Amino acid sequence: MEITILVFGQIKEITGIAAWQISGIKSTEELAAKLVMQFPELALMKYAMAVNKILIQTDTELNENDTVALLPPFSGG
Amino acid sequence: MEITILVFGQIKEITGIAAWQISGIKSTEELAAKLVMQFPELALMKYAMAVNKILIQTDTELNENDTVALLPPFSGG
Amino acid sequence: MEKKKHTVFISGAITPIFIADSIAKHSSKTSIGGHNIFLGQVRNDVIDGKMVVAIDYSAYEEMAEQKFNEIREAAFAKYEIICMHIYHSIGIVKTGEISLFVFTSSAHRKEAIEASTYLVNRIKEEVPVWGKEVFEDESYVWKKNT
Amino acid sequence: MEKKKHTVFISGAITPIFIADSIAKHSSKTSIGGHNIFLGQVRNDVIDGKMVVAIDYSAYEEMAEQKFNEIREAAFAKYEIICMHIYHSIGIVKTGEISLFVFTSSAHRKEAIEASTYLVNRIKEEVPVWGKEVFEDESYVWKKNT
Repeated sequence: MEITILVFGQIKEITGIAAWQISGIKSTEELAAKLVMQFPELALMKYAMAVNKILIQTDTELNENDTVALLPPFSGG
Repeated sequence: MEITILVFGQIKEITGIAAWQISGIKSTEELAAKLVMQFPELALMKYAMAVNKILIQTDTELNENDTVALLPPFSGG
Repeated sequence: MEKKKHTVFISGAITPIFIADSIAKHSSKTSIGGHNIFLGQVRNDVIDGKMVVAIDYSAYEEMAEQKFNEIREAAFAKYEIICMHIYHSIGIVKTGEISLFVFTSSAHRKEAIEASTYLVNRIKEEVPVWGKEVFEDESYVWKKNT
Repeated sequence: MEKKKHTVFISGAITPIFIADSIAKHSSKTSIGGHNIFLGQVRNDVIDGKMVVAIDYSAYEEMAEQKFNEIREAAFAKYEIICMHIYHSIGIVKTGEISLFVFTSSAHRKEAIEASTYLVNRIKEEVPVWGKEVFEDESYVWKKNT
């Protein structure tokens, strides 16, 4: 099961890349835990997650081909 | 003692002229009474009065060279 | 704070280009973070079966300019605004054209928006301006603000 | 009610002429009585002694367009508005230039003004857009909305 990860703004500076695929992840909390191991600076970042362009508030199950985005606090306008 | 009378909007259609002088009038109520005798249609009109460009709420004494304006309801904007 | 007096009345409609020029003039005022613009446009209201084609505005101009100034000063005292401009048409403005332009600018958006609403409400209620709603057959009624 | 989708993002600053064109397009919509326009302008904020010279905007564009549309639909449902347009810059916008243009039109002024405030608040809070405040020496900080 493969999902796509997108990162934006300040988080992109931490990860170095904007988008990539990973597999074997079943939920957003599992993903967050995995990412913080890979990029320890993420632990200091405040961010929200969107699954398929919808913001999530709680741990969410991930399915094949889902797109998960890591979104730092918005500052448009 | 001479004062100037200015009229606007719908009231100007009743009086036929926009501005004139009269004398011997000591207060705004006296003026209103005199004008309604001269222009009976004024009795049907809702209007405010301004003395020297300041709206008045109550009967106001008039002095030499005062300007009294008769102002129908505003409809700017 | 820019407080210089300026003439409010403009002969005929206020054009989009005039509005663009006003906006462009503020690009040098780099402490501004938000502008609010209110535009009054002449509606094609139908009154007793006849459609409005224009409003013919007249005013007690000396008193109106004084009142506009008083309202501007009150808004500057009440809100943290950097710039404020008011323009109102005098004479004929056709339906679809603009007759009122209220422009407020502040560091943060809230103040510009609140000041704009305050100005528009006071202008409609307190400034001696009258609109004559003219129909296609050249008959007319005196406009009533609601 | 005009509800057609349109692209919100504009590359670089939103120009006064673009705003004038948008206003002019509404002269044929003669049921409109009031327009409200909110413009966000880039401020020369000083942060840790350095002055902002530009904001570089980026976005999660697909999600943002979807969110803009959701916000537009909610505003149409909540307020009696005739027209509504939102434009947001992407990329570099210098201080004094305009990065957000929110345009609402209604028969009577109250609705256009209220809808505008509603839109601007929701845009700032809910749309995935990020601004990087760039200083003269090309260093930067990530903007925080307050």
